[in-house]
Amino acid sequence: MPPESTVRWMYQCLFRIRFFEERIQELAREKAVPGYLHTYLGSEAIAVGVMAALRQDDWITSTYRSHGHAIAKNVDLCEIAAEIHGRRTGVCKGRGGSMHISDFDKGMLGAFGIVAAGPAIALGAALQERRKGSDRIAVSFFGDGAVHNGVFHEAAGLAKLWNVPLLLVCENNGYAEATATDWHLNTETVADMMAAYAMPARTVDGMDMFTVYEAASDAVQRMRQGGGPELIEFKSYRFSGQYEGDEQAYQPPAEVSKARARDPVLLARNTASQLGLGGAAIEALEAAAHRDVDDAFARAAEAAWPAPEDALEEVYVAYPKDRIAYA
Amino acid sequence: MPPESTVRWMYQCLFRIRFFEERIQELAREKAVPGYLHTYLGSEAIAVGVMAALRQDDWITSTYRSHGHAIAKNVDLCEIAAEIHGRRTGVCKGRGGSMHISDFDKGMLGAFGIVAAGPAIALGAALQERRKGSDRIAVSFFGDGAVHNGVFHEAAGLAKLWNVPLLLVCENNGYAEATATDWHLNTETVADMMAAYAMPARTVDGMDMFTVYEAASDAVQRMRQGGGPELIEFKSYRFSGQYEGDEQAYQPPAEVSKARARDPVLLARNTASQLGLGGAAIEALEAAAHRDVDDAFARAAEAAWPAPEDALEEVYVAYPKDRIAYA
Amino acid sequence: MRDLTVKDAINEALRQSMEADENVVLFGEDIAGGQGRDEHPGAMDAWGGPFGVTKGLCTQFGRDRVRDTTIAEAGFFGAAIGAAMVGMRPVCELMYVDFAGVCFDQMMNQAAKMRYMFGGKQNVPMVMRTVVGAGFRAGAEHSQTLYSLFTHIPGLKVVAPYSAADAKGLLISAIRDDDPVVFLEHKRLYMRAEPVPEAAEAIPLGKGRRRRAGRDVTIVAVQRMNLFAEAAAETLAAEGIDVEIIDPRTYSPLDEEMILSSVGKTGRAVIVDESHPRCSLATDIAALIAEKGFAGLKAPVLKVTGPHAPVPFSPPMEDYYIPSPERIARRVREAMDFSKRS
Amino acid sequence: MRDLTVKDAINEALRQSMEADENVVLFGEDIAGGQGRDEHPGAMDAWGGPFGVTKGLCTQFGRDRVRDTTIAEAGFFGAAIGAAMVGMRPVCELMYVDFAGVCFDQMMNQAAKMRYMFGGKQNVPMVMRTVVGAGFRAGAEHSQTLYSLFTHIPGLKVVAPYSAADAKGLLISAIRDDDPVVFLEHKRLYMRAEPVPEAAEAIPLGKGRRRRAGRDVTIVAVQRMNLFAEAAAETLAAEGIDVEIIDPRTYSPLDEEMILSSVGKTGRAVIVDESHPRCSLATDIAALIAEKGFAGLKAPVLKVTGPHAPVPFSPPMEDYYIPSPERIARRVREAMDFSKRS
Ligand SMILES: Cc1ncc(C[n+]2csc(CCOP(=O)(O)OP(=O)(O)O)c2C)c(N)n1
Ligand SMILES: Cc1ncc(C[n+]2csc(CCOP(=O)(O)OP(=O)(O)O)c2C)c(N)n1
Ligand SMILES: [Mg+2]
Ligand SMILES: [Mg+2]
Repeated sequence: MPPESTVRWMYQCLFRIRFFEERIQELAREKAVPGYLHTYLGSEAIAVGVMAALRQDDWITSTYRSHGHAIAKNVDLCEIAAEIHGRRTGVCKGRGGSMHISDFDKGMLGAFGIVAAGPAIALGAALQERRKGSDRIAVSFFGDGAVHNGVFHEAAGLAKLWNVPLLLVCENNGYAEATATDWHLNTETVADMMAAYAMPARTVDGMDMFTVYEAASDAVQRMRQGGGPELIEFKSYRFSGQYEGDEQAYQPPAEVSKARARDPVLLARNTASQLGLGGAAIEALEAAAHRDVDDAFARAAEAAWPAPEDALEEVYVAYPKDRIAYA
Repeated sequence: MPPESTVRWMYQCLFRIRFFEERIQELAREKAVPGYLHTYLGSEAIAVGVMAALRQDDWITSTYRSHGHAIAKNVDLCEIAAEIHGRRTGVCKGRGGSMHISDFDKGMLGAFGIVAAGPAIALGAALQERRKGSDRIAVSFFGDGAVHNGVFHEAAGLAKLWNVPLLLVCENNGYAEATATDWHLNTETVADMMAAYAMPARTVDGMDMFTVYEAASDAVQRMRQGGGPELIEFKSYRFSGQYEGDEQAYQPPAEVSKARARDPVLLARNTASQLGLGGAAIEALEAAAHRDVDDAFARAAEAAWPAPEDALEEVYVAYPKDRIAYA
Repeated sequence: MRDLTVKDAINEALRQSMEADENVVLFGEDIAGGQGRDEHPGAMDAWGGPFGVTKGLCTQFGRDRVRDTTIAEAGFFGAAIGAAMVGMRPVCELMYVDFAGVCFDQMMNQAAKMRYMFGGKQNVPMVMRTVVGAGFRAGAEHSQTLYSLFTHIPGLKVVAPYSAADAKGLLISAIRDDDPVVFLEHKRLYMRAEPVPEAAEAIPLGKGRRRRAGRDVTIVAVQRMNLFAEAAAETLAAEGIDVEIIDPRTYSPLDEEMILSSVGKTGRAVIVDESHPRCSLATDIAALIAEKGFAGLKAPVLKVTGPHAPVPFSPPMEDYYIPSPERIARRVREAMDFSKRS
Repeated sequence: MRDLTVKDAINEALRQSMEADENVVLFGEDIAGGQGRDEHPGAMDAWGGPFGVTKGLCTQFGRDRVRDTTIAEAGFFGAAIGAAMVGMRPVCELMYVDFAGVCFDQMMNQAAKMRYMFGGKQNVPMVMRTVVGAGFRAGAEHSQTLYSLFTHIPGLKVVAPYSAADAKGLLISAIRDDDPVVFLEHKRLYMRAEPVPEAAEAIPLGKGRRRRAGRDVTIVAVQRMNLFAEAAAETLAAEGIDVEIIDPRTYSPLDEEMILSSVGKTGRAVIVDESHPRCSLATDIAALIAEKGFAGLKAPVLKVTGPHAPVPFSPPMEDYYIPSPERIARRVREAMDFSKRS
């Protein structure tokens, strides 16, 4: 079990992600935010449990389904909300949007729209940290669908060859878009695939944030002490559609309700009292999370838009200005 | 054991490849042919054994190390020699060269300069043959170095998912360029890697052409009867450099002589008498192969060059001619 | 003729092509959807791709011919190439053109070069269907056009239709074509409707279309930019400037004659392409005019393009990013003013 | 100053950069060689890449800084990007530019876009070194240039040196640069020697070089084409045609001023680029001149390029394929004749 302060943080974080994503769904229904929206509903325990096992200065990579990772990496909630709203105060100054919520200052290397782009990038950070003699590690989050993409394999193979502290976190949420994971995998589990690289790999429940925490902590500890890469496959379920607007027609109701019975927020609430967090304490944490989310979106919705010409900024560190604009 | 006519063909083919490649080495030393030259010395038994298990109408893909595969797929020897010489009578009309010896009419889908490009292409042919209800299969030849490239994994995964008759033949010749295979693999064998796709895979001696034949035949038979993809890793040794001109400084002499003790031509010669091919029969086959190779190169060296403007032909099936040339 | 949207016109072209030839087979990620849940009634054709373009085809033709793949673009584009050589006519969907980087080798080095490199014995009759364009608030990795990457590569044909009728007729041609064709669909055009012939009528590749006749300035507009060029032309007409609009439709091969004859008449050219400016279709067409149409030019060959920057997400920035009718009109006036000056 | 070949100048730039900054790390396939056989005396530095460009560096800096990789370009280019963001300055070798298709996503969507897309907080100070060019009898998959693919992408810088001194100075700049840089080396130039400064002197990116001063026609020559442009200029000088040669050296950013001021003086331009013609550097530069240099033009903007075909293997075809001094001279004469006619 994590230390008490971490436990509190985990609950706070879990509630924040859940309420944040529920708000996103509302906003999507109202068409109040632009662009594609991929929520993290159902996988909250993974981001929370893994990040609880990390330090702030560890590196992660995320995906287009980036809100949960960013929140758990302590990126400012209002900056996330503002980014999704496309405002100048957004964490990416409005240039990224929902699919690209990333804050380098908080240890995020990026949130990629290209499936499977992250592992190789995290690999490089892990290599450089090891070269420098630091004990920072790198964690790459990706989905079950990503394991078919070639660059995932290239990164896994190099990570093992270089023996660098890269934790590959596969969020197996049962689907890649509208394709079921039990169909698209040739093996029983994603963890089985790592035999190709003689890489330690496990399949672990991804619904209970403490189980996630334990599995991640073990691996992280080995890596801090010089260990090489590992993969953990966390099994969760995608409660939302692939993106907001997806009707989920392909998800059988029985399957959904079975998964909902193990909703990570439900499980966490059930465990709380054993952890000395009584009903009141949990209610207070929930209320605070609601307030934080309300506040973040309220401020985001009122934040200033970027200037149109900001489209031309920060393409390069240095480049002739008049070569960016064109006529 | 293959039928007697096949045995004769195997010896003929083995000798042809060996003598052909030795001739290439001479020509390279004399700088008598243009371009990069990658010989197949040391892996002859693989092409011979696998092709003996195939029909002429099965499909294969090859690599930049393509001479051996082409010879074993019964591509005209003189057309191969002429292609290497860059002549109009070359199998690719002089547009391909040594790295791209391929004859579609003989069942070659291509010989690719891009490492690991072949398996996906063979996969597609296997799929279409199965769709058509034919029992033609597809075989992709590639090196041990290719197994780290992402597209190899994508092809293997799809082949298993689609359950198509694709035989993946990994020629493990101990090196990928100047990098030793025992260093670059994370696993003991390439076959081990296929666990990622739950694909049947074996590691087999690649020096004895009859051992190769047996392994390939077994797999081919399963596929003809509706079986799915398999991988066979054949262990051979690269007697030559990565390309002609490579000094092989990185190959320890003890390793080379150990491998040479199991030279596929040596092994084949040793087995011959047991197969009813006495000294005279083998000598006759060798002499014939020498003659064939001599003849092929003699004719190739005298063949006409392509016209310079042939550079502009056959880019497309149909395209405005004046849009190819440009000024 | 009934009105069809671009999206439905493409669906119809696919359907008719599949009805006509059983070797036409689709590959892509969730081009049907629901793979692995076939027993569940909602699964079949749950998606039809992210824009629903292929919806219904799996119900009609089955999973063998509408093949949902894993997220392995290099693998399934490679497979399409191999299949095409032995009799299939695969139509492969790359979900967004932005993902071209993960399977560019297949298109550039295999599909495009095999016929040539192996001596002309084999063909690769495949189509890459993919989605391009900004304006969807989809950010830097789902908004590119990348027309020029494909057009640069010999061996590929490149088509980018603007209208629904063109989309249908050109896709039919692309599928029947014996060369590999990259067929680029603009996400902001999918819902535009116009009358589309019911029959499977092919429109030949390589022929442009004059969308508006005019005397003073030729606008060559790339795909969605036809919409904005038309708007600009209306504004300019009110000012007495008579604009001709050429939609090349096919970019490889390019209908050079149509462009040159129009510029020969007007003496002025403005090329409009939402792509990044460098080594783009815009520079390609401008260079053509500067070389073969020079004698008749009364003004510099002007361009309106996106900036040399990735596509930003936020609406005000993205709107600024995309060439607007106003910017187009301004450039046309510049072309007019120049010739008055000189 | 001693004479150095382009190859040795690049080796020296790498060595000096590595001496100056321990975060400069090389990645590539057999850029050292012999990995796995370190106990064998011949193994270390057995290769130095296929052209021996990096030879000796592993002996000096060890395997941690000269990292032989597996054949996993997407993987190690991705890794270089991640490493670059956290303090490394990776210089990654892509053995031939023809392999760009297997790692194009890393360059186009990650290296190029991350700074912009994630709000300017991170840089990707990496270099892709790669080998381009025809003329080596290496066939369609080892002879391309692909300059324009990289130049099209905002976020990348693109450098293609002709001479040894430029190669050294520009590579030093590329490594010191905080943006991702694609550094293209021409295989047919590696063995050309000229005096090269001993010190690690940077040549700024974005500045062209006037290689020859002349009055009548400006030739803008891309990389190896400078050699042939010079030969053509000599021939033409004998005919009384005075040619100016501009070598842009850097293609993104491009030294537009130098090109425009030269054409402003001569009134005639011929762009020479061995690449395929469509959406190429040649069209890019031609379009620049047609727009911003139009007023001074006395003749069409002409180009000499390779054909719209893959690169063939056989010598007579490949020689025909590559722009020759004769073809360049012919185009220059055409430019002269045109202005006389009109
Ligand atoms: C290279 C690439 N191909 C396709 C896509 C389109 N796409 C976006 S998300 C997705 C499914 C990913 O599934 P999974 O990895 O399981 O992650 P999840 O969305 O379930 O979290 C696909 C195919 C993409 N973004 N990048
Ligand atoms: C994508 C790609 N990367 C790199 C190369 C350069 N290259 C050519 S052969 C080779 C080694 C291949 O080794 P292996 O697969 O073991 O085959 P072998 O040459 O031993 O037959 C490499 C790296 C290439 N051709 N394609
Ligand atoms: Mg998933
Ligand atoms: Mg090998």
